[in-house]
Amino acid sequence: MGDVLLLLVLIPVLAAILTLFLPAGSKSLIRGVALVGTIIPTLFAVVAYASFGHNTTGFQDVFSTTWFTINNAFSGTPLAIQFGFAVDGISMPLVLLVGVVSVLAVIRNFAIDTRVKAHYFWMLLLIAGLYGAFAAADMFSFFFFLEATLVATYFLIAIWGNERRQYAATKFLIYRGFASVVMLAGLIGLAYSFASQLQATTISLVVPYEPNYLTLSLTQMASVVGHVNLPAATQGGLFLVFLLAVLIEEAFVPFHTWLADTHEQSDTGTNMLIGGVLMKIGLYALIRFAVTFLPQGLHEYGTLVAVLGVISILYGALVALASRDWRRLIAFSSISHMGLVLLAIGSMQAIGLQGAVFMLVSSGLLTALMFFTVGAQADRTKTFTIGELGGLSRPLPVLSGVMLVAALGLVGLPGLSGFVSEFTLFVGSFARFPALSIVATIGMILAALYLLFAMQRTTFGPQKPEYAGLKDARAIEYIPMVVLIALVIWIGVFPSILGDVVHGTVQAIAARIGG
Amino acid sequence: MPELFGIPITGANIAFFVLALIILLSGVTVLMMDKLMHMAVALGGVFLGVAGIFILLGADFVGIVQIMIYAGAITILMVFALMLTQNGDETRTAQPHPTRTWLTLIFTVVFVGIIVIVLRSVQWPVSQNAIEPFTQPTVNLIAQALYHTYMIPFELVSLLLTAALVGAVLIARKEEE
Amino acid sequence: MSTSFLSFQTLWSLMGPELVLAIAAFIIMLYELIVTGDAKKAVAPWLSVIASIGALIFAMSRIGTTVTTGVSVAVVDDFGSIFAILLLISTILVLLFAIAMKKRQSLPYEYSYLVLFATVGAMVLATATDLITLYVGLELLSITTYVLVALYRKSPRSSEGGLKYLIMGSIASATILYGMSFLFGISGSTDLSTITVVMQTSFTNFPGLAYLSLALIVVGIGVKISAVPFHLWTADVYEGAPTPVTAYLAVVSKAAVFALLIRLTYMAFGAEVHMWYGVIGWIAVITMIVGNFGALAQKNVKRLLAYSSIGNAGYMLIPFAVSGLVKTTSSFTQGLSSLLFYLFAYAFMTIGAFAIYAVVASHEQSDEVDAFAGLYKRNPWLAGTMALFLLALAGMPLTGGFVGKLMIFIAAFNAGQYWLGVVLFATSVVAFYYYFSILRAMFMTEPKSDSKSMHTPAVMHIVIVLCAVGILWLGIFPTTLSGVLGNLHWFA
Amino acid sequence: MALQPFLTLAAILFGIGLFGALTKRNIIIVLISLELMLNAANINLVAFSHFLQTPNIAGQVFSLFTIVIGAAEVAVGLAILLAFFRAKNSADVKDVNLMKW
Repeated sequence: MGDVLLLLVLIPVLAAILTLFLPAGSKSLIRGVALVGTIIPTLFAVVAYASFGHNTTGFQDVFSTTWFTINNAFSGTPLAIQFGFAVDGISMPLVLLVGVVSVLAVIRNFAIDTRVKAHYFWMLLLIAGLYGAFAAADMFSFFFFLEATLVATYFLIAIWGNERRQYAATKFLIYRGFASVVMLAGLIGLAYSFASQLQATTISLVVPYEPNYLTLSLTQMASVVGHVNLPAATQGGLFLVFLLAVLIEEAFVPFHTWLADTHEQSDTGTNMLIGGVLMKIGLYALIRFAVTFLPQGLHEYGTLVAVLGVISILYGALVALASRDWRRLIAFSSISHMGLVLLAIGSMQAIGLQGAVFMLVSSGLLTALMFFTVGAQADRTKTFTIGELGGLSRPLPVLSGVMLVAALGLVGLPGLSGFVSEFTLFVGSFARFPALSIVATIGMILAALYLLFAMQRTTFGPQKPEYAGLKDARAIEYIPMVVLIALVIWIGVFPSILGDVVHGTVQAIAARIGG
Repeated sequence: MPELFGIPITGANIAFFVLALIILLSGVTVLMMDKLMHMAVALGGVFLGVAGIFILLGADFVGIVQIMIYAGAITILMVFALMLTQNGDETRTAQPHPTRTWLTLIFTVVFVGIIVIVLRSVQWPVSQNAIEPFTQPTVNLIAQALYHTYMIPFELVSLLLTAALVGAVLIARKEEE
Repeated sequence: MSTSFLSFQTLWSLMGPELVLAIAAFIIMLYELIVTGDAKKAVAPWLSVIASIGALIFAMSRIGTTVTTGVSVAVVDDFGSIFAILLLISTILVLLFAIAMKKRQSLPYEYSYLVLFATVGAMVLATATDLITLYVGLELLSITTYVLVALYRKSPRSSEGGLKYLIMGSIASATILYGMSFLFGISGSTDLSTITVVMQTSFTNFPGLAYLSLALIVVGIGVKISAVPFHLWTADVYEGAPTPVTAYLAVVSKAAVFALLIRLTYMAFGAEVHMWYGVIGWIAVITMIVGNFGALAQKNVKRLLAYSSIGNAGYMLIPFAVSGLVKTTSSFTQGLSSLLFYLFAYAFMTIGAFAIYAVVASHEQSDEVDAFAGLYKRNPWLAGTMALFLLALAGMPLTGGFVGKLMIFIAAFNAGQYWLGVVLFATSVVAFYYYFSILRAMFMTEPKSDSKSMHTPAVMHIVIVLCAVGILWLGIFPTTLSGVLGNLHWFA
Repeated sequence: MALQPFLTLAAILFGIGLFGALTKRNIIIVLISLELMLNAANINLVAFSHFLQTPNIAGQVFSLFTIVIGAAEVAVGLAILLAFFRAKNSADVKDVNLMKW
C-alpha cells in the first residue's frame, strides 16, 4: 500500500510536466489535465483513508527509497537522504484535506484565463508539495516539499495576484524562506542530537536500525524513540528553534504581517490552497517533530506556547474586527484560530491534541469555503471591501447562504465541524490552563462579533442598486460549496470519521509527553 | 671593538646602516616627490640599495640580477612610462583623499609596528656569525638548485614570461583596422 | 647534490595534464604564426578546447594514483586530480562560452592560449607542494588573468578593470609572498612536507611568527577569493572584464586559490587548526552577509552576480573553517567533499548564468536587470534555463546548488559549528530576494522591445545545455559525484 | 651582523610599499610601490637564506623567481596602462573612476 502515498505526489508532478508539453492555446485541455491530475490523487487519498489501520499507532503505508548518501556525516557513518512517505493518525486527515481542497481550488480557478498553462503548472507543483509535506515520513522529504510549496506559491502570487502582487510575493518568499531555514536547522539539529544520544547508548544493536546513527527518517527514529532520551537542555533549545520556525511559518504574532498581504494579493484558488492547506503545515510540523521528539522541551515551554497562542487568538481577532477587506479579515481570523491550536499543543493533553488536529482540518475546510464564497462575490461585485458591499442576500441568496454557513462554522455553531474542534480543544486546554482558556474564549466571542458583523454588512441591509442584476452561483460553483459544506456538516455530526483515525496516534504521543 | 649605542662598529654594520638609510629615504622620496627626475633617482636608489643589501648578505648573484633587472630595466621603464604619460614634469596631479590617506597611514604604521614587535620577540635559531655561510660560490648553488630541485617552477616561469610578453604586446599594440 | 636532471618521464608522470595544456598553448601560438587569415581565428579556440578535453581525460585517469617520487615540488594525489578535473571542466565551458560570443563582442583569438596558460597556473596551485612552485603557479594564473580582463582594448572599462585587478592582485601576491618568506624563515625549507614537520613544534617555539605568517597568507588569499573585507575590487573587475573572462575569474581563479588555501594552510598551519578556524569562520560569516546584502542594491546583473560570487566564497569558506576541526579523518574528508561538490555545482550554475546574461545583454545592449524583462515570451528556453541557474544559486532542491549547500551544512553540523550552517541558509534566503528579482523580470513583466526572437549562437546552446545538465545531474543524482569524492584519498 | 635588522628593514620597506599602493593616485607610482613590497619580501628571503641554522640557497632562488615575476608584472601593468591611456588620454588614477572603487 506504500506506493499509494508516492502516487499522491507523483501524479500531480507528472500532470504538471504534461501541461508543459501542451499547446498554450488549448486551455480546456490544460484545465482537464490539471483536474484529472488532482482528482486521481484525491481518490488515492480516500483509498488510503479507507484502508487506514485503526489498531496501529505508528506510521502506516510506509514507502521509502534512498536518494543519495552523504559520506562521513556523523562519526564516520554516512547519512542516507531518503524519500520517505507514510501516514499516521495526524497526517491522514491532513492528506485528505489536501485532496479535497486541491480539487476544489483547481475547479475554482477554471475562471482564470491568463497564462493558463503556467498557472496550472505551478498549481500542480504546489499541490504535489502539499501532499508531500503532509505525507513525508522523512525530515529531508518534509523540507524538500516545503521548499517546493515556497517556490510554487511565490509564482502563483507574483503572476496571478492583484496590484501589489510583487511586494506580497517577495514578502511571502522571504518570511517563509526564513521559516524553512530555521526549520531545517531544527530538523538537522534534532537528527544530530538523536544520533549522538543513540551512539552513547548501546541499544542500536537490538533495534532494526541501519548501522549508521545519523538518520532523517521519522520511521527509523520512531522505532527507537522510546530508548533515546535527549538531554533536557538539548530538548529545550531545539524546541525553541522549532517554535520560532512555526511562529514565522504560521504568521503568529509578532510575525503576522505577511499573511494578510499574501491573502489580499492572491487569486481565489490560490487563497483556498494557502489558507486551507499551506497554513496548516507549520503547526503540523510542530506536532510532528517538536511534540513527538522533544517532550521535555514541551514540558519546559508549554506555557510559553500557550501564552503565544492566546496572544495570537486575541490579536488576530481584534485586527479581524478592524479589517475592512474580507480577505484580510479571513487571514486574521485564521491566525486567531491557529492560535487555538497552539494553546491546545501547550496543554499537552491527548484530547487537546485531538482537538488541535480537528481544528487544523476544520479551519482548513472553512477557510477554503470562506475564500471561495468571498471570491465568488467579488467576481460579481468587483470588490472585497466590506463597506462597499451590502444587501447581497437578495441578488445572491445561495452565495450569501453558503457564506453564512461558513461563518457559523468558524464561529463554532454546534453541528458544524468548528464546534467539535473547539470543544475538544478547550476540554484539553482547560485541564492545564484554565485561566488562559477563559481568556481564549474571549477570542471566540470576538470571532462571532467580527464574522457576523461583516456578514451583516455584506448580505443584509439595503440592497445597493448597482448590485441589483447580479447572477447567483453558477453550476460549477456549486461543486466546491456543496462538497465543503457537506464535509463540514459530516464532521460536525459524525466526528468519529476523523476521531477514529486520530485517536490512537494522539494517545501514543500523549503517553510519551506524559500529559 | 668600538661600540655605538651598544652596537659594534664593524664594516658590515656601517654598510648595513648606510644602505638601510638609502633604501628607506629613497623609498619615502619616491612616494613624496613631485619632480620626475628626483623620483627616478630615488627609485634607482631603492633598487641599488636593496642590491647592496643582497651583496652584503653574500648573495652576490641575486644582487647583480637585482641591479640588472630592477635598477636597470624596471627603473628605466618606469621613467619612460612616466615621461610618456605625463604632460610636463609634475608627477602629482591630484591629491588623494586626505582622510583615506591618513587612515591608510595609521593602518600601515600599526601593521609595520606589529610585525616589528613580533620580530623582536623571536629568539632566532640562527647561526649568528656566519659571514660566509655557503662554501661554494652562490652561482653554482643557484644553478644546481634551479636545474635540479626547482626545474618545474623554472619551466613554469618560462610559461609565465611567455604569457606576460604575449599579453603585454597584445594589449599595448595599436589597432590594426 | 647528486640528484639527476628532471627527466621528461618524471615530469610527465607528475604534471602530465599541465604539460598537455602548455604544449598545446605553444602549438597554437606557432600555428598562429604560420597560418594567416581568418581561418586561425576560428580554429585556434577549438584547438584549445580539444587540448583541454585531452588534459581532462588524462586528469580523470589519474584519480586514485599517487606519485610522490622524483622532485619534491609537486605531487600527484587525489586532491590535485579532482581540482584539476574541476578546473579543466570549467575551462572547457569558458572556452566554449568565449567561442560563442557574437562577432561584435568576440575576444581577440589570442585568448585561446592565454586561457590555457592561466589554467596551467591554476592546476599547479592544486598539485604543487613547494612554496616557490606555488608562488610561480599563482603568478602564472594571476598575470595571465590580468591580461584576460583587459582584453577588450577598445573599452576603457576593460582596461580599468584590468588595472584594478592587477593592483589588488599584486598587493595580494606580495602579501602572500611576504608571509611565505617567514614560513621559509621558520622552517628553513620551501618544501611543504618539511614545513609540516617543522611547524608541528614551531607554534610553541615562535607563536608570533607562525601566526604572522598565517595572517599574511590568509589575508593575501582572502583578497584573491574576494573574502570580505578584501572584496572591494570584485564588482568593478567583474563588470569591466569580458563576460567569459568574468566567468573564468569567478570559477577557475576562485577554485584554484581555494586549492592553494587548503593545501598551504593545512600543511603549514594544520597543527594548530583549532586555534584559528574561528577567525576563518567569522570571515566566512561576514563574507556571506556582506556579499548577499551587497547584491540587494545592484541593478547591474554583472555586479549582482559579482556580489553573489562573494557570498558564495563565504559559503565555501565554511568547510575550510570546520573540516580540520574535528580531528578525525572522516570529518575532514566530508568537509573537503562538500567543498568540492559545491565548487562543481557553483561552476555549472555560475558559468550558465553568465552565458545567458551575455546573450541577453548583447541583444538588449543593457546590463541591467530590466534587460531580462519578459524573456519568457521572447525566448522561453533561455528564460527557463536562466531560472534553473538562479534557483540553483538560490539553493533550491533538485539542483546541485542545494545538495552542495546541504553538504556544507552537514559539514558545519558535524563539526558542531551549528551557527555557521544557520548563517549559510539564512543568507541564502536574503539571496532569494535578488535572484528572484531577475526571475520576476523574466516571467512577470512584459518585454520592452517588440523584437520577437533572440538569436543565440549554436555553441552558446552547447554551453547552456552542458551547464543545465550538469546542475540538474548534480541535483538529482548527487551520488555520482559525492560517491567519487567520498572514496578519494585526498593527500599523498 | 644579526638577522633582525634586515627583517626590520624589510618590514618598513613593505609598509612603505603598501602605503603607496593603497593611497597613490598615479598608477605608475602604484606599480612602483608594488615593486617595493616585492623587494621587501626578497630582503626577507635572502636574509633568511643567509642566517638560517643550515643556510639554504632556496631563499636566494626564491628571490630570483620573484624578481623575474615582478618584472613581468610591471610589463603587463604598463601595457594595460598604455591601453587605458589610449582610451582615456590620461595616466592618472583619478580617471580610473568610471566605476565606484
